[in-house]
Amino acid sequence: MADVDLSEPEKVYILHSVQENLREDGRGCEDFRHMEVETGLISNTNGSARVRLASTDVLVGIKVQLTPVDPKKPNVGRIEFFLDCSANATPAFEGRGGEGLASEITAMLTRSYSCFSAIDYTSLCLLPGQQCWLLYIDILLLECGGNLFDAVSIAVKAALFNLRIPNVTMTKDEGGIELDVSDDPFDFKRLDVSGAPVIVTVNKIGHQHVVDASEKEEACSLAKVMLGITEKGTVTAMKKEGSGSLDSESISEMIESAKNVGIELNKCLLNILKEEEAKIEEPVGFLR
Amino acid sequence: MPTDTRRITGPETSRSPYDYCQIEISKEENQNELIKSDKKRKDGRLAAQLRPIFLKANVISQARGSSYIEMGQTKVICAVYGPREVMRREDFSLKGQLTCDFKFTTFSCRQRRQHQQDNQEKDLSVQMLEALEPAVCLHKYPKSQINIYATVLQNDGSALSAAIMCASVALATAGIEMYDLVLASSLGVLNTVLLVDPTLQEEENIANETGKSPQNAGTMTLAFLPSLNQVSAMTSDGQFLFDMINKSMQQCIENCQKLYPVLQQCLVEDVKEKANLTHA
Amino acid sequence: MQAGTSSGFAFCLFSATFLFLLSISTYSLDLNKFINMSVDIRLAKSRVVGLDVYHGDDPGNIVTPGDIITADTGFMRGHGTYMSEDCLHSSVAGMVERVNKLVSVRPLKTRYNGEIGDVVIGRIIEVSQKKWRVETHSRMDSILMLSSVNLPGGELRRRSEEDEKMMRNYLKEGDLISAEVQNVMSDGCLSLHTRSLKYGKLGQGTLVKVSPSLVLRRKTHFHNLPVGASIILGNNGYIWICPTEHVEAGETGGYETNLQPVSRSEREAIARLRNCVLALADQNVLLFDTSILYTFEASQKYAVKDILKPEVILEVVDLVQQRLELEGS
Amino acid sequence: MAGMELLSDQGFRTDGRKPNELRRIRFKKGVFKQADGSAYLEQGNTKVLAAVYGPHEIRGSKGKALHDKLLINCQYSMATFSTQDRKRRPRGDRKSQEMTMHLKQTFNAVVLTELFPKVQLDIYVEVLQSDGGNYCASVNAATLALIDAGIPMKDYVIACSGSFVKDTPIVDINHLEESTAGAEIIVAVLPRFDQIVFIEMNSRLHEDHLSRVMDQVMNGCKDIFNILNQQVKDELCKKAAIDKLVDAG
Amino acid sequence: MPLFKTFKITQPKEYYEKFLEKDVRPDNRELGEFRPTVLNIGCVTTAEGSSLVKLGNTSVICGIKAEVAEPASDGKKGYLVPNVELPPLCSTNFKPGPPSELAQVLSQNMVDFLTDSKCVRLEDLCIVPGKLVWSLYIDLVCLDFDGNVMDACTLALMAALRNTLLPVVTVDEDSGEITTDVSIHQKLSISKCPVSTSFIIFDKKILLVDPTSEEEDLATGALTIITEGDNLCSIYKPGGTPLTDTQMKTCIDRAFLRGREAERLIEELIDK
Repeated sequence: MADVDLSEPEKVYILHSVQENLREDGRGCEDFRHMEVETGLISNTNGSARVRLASTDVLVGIKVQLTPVDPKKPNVGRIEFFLDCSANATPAFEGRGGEGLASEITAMLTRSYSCFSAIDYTSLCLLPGQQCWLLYIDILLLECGGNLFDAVSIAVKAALFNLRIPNVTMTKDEGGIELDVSDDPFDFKRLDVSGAPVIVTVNKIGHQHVVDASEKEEACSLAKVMLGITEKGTVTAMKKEGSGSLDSESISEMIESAKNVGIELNKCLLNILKEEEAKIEEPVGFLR
Repeated sequence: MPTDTRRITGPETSRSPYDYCQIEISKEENQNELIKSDKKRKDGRLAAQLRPIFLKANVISQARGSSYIEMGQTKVICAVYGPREVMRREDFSLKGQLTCDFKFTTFSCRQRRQHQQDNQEKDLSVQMLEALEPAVCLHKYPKSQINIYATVLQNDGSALSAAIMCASVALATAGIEMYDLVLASSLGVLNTVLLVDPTLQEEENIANETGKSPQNAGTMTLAFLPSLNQVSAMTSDGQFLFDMINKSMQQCIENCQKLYPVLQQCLVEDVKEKANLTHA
Repeated sequence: MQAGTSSGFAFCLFSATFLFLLSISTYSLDLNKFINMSVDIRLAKSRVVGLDVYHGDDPGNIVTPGDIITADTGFMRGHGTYMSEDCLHSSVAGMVERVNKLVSVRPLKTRYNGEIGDVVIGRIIEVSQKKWRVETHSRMDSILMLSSVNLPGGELRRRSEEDEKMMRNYLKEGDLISAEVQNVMSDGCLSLHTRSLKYGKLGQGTLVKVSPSLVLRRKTHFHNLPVGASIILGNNGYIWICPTEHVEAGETGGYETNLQPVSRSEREAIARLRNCVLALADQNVLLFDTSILYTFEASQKYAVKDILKPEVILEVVDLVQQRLELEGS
Repeated sequence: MAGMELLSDQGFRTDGRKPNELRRIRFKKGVFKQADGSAYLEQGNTKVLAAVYGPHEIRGSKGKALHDKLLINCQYSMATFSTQDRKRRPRGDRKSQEMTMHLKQTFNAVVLTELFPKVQLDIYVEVLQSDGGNYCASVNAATLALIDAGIPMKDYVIACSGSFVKDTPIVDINHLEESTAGAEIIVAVLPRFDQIVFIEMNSRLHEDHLSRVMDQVMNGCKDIFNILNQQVKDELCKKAAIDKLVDAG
Repeated sequence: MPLFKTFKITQPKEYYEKFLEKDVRPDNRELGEFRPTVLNIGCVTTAEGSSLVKLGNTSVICGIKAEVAEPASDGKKGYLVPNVELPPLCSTNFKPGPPSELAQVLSQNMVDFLTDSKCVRLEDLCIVPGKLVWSLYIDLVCLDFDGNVMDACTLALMAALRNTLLPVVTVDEDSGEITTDVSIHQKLSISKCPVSTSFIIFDKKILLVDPTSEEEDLATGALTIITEGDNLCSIYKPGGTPLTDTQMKTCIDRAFLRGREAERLIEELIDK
């Protein structure tokens, strides 16, 4: 990512600013930077969303595909995450340069969504024991401005909200059951995303912690805690990262912050997505 | 799956015979009952009871440090190589580098696993690294690399915890400078029941329950530096109601503290053994 | 009005408008205590934008790559131009500038093209034999020779082998410096010097990066702004905002940095300046002391963190432009 | 052709265009903050993002540096969701390697490389949605990104495609036309110098028809150039107006 | 550092020569002596068959996973899929990633070992002809690489095969439905017990059995002999120093001796 090799006094300045609850850009420790969301901007997909969090830019496209069920879980559909770090974000991602970061983010997403309550997996199963939907959730990381995990998870949830799964009619044949996927763009069903989590990353900086850290702040943090949090405040996955260790009290405080911010994020996101749904405007995409 | 030309390959597809087991319905109901009426678990333990641990250091002659751990039927072997010089110039840094490589052997689980490291193993490698890195004095090893390889010979639950502790002992026997030992403990949570050091079956039963009700159903693994009183890693899967996170965390820390003497004992014995050798 | 109780005697010297605006800022600060968390998600669709298309006149000096600037052979070709078929063409999109016989085209955005005497901010990226490599947003890393810096003990001191070994103690990787361009080599590489008390290692503060073409060339690029903070406008688009130091660098040669916590009022001024500079850059307005100060003033009715929001940026910058226009006419 | 008329009897194409009509072009320069230059461009349903980094020091081994001119490095990549059927990987396949090479050659012909010896310029193209004419949209977007980054160029490079259906040349062909029509011609030109820097033709086309198609495609390039240049100029005028305020003040 | 250690590191060959002059090896073994062999079976309960072999420091663990598959065209033969893993865990010689050349050679040796000795008849792995057969995935993981991995692998392989228990799988003739009964298990029928014995040639003349890793590094040639009861199964000599008839005879005699010892060891354990 951009220039994150900071000098000692710069780090001290950031450390103290977090201590004072007045961050470099004037935010408090639990403030998120402002964020813009748009859904349905890639017409080739069944669902898409773009999230821009300050200069972090994420585009998500979801495609659905019929596939045989996993014999171990015959009653549910599946999702698969794929993330590509575009070289547009930084030359360091050229070729296979972004693969390490990509697998870290997809691993966290997979864990957050592995909980059955995240989305209604049974509704993705068409014929128990035979056919189900496989959702390819493809993420494109276009620019990095800190707090990637959170931004990616918000974009994923928005794209799932936007997802339109074509309806399928089943006809019994002598050979078995034939599935016919509707090609009418208005003949679709939606997915209930009320249980879908967002990831909230809490960075420990000095003795305090912040949410939505900028790249500079991330460079000053030795340890962070990431949680997948639903609208109800349930935790669907948790992970501590970074080369530093934490004492248990600060972990408790950090996850408390994460919970509060997570609930708020989920609420705000759902509200704004519903608002967007009511509008009938052409998507603006990258043109504005 | 790309064909592997460097290994002997069998038939194109094959399936485990256990996929075709007939599950008796009455049995299934029982299966999800983790605690029987006599307040004991399937393997006879109480909810808060750890499995017996067998731990031995210096089991691999070629490695700088190594150890082997058994927690019930979970068996992990771990080797530490290095510090060795970093070859590629771009990788140079004043702080040493620690790498972790976590692998299940193909026969360690009920379902056969692949030879290549899969995503789960990669993820577990990273989690191991997260747990161990805060304990190693990496600044003492500039421009060098320390490699940790952990192989699970048999998985019967809590494999990550076992691997972390095994690696911690291996690092210590390798003479790598550390701030503290690393202990680890796993926990399964279902509704209000906390199962310490869960077996594979308990882990699977909990995974099957996640999300079926708005209750707790998940597993947590925590790594702990006992003398610094710091948590170096903490991960959870599945669904946790918020208050349960704190409770589980405390329970894990408590278990780690119980394990501390076991690791210390093992290292003391190792030192004694080495001393005997040099005297002889 | 309970203005000014908490912050800043620095404001006493200033006009009434300032005092008035200050009170609003303290008010919004109190508000922050009650809302200690904010999440702000909007729709991309509902973002306000300024005028999308320009409907004014073509000022006549706008060119794009390939345009013929002149067929007259009496001109010298400068940056952003090239000769082809006896005509001077533009190679970038920008505004034609003529200084005597020299014709050049200034693009909206470029990497930094250094000129002798420019003030730059840079970050040390490598310590090597007798020199530091410095990142200055030029196309090549810039060079700071050991012989081009003041060492502790005064200017006339001889540089010894000891100094060579101590180089990392003076400046190490990651450190920020202010410096002057001493020379531009034939391949475009810049050599820097810090042989003046105003240059040298930077302490606590915050770095903002903008396009170099947004920094207006002025007599001085160092400003102690009357708002409780200082700013260095590097010609290379790197802008350094820091607390105003009262004690000049003494015998340490400026290599020791003060790591004491910066006061809250200074911190707020720095944060506000930072957001103001970014707001101006976002709207492509040239940066110099006046434009920055005007923005600072115009932003007073908003809390510092609100200046990150697009609609606030638009409003504030618009006010600044009006004021500049008013004063210009 | 299976029941699909690429050109109706009334002379309209499947998407309602006339044979010589371009798809709607919309673009924005400077969509990213961290890149030196960037641009987003839509040609109908084909949507492309381009970013330019540099010129900067050679990344990786210094051995790649060219002693007398700029090293241009490109990467063409397609989002996995960009195509009708999901792509398994965004790059690394033969097609995108070839595209990367074409882009590199195209821009080597127009960037004034001799001005920047020993350094490197990165041009990254990301196709977000693909509906035919990926190369053309990529070239046009990258040109805009280069302009945004202030990289000296001899001229714009503009690319356009064309085909031949029912004895009629058509321009700026979409995916359907690409996959069902016979020949496809792709041309990249320097519009003000009328120079062709890249040309590719696949499938067979009668010699007599070639010049007709070429004429149409060259016209298409001119039209695209005018659209792009007008907006680039407008934006500059706006900026000039803002600067004038400051100069006055 | 003690003097003898310095000698060993700087001039390993000369160091060995000094010992071998007196017909003894640095680890106190005679030239024809094996290191202590430890065999353990059934140590991994998730595998259908398993074993752990230690030859001095060298240790190899073998796990067999059985799966069911459709047979190849001829319809009756099952599959045996042996693979040797030399993970970076076992020695500094190996890096993470695809199998090293040595691992590939050893895997192929295991295939040859199984086919040459015919100790498992592939027809015995048939469940329903033409429909379903067993596929035994035999994975040998080296945990400590201190020479003579070949003999450790073959011993582990045989012990694990003898230890293998398969659940009973039946196929319903009408519906083709497969059912597994885990309450009954059956053993593999293994009629033979081939054993391999490896030698190295030191300094083009001296033969050493069961070499350590150090000895292998100094070897000018190697030889592996596989015996089965009183039969000679195969002799494998990948180049190197040529051997005289008498030397070969000595080796074969030694191999038969070892073969009987190893066979006895396995029998004893299985009987327990």
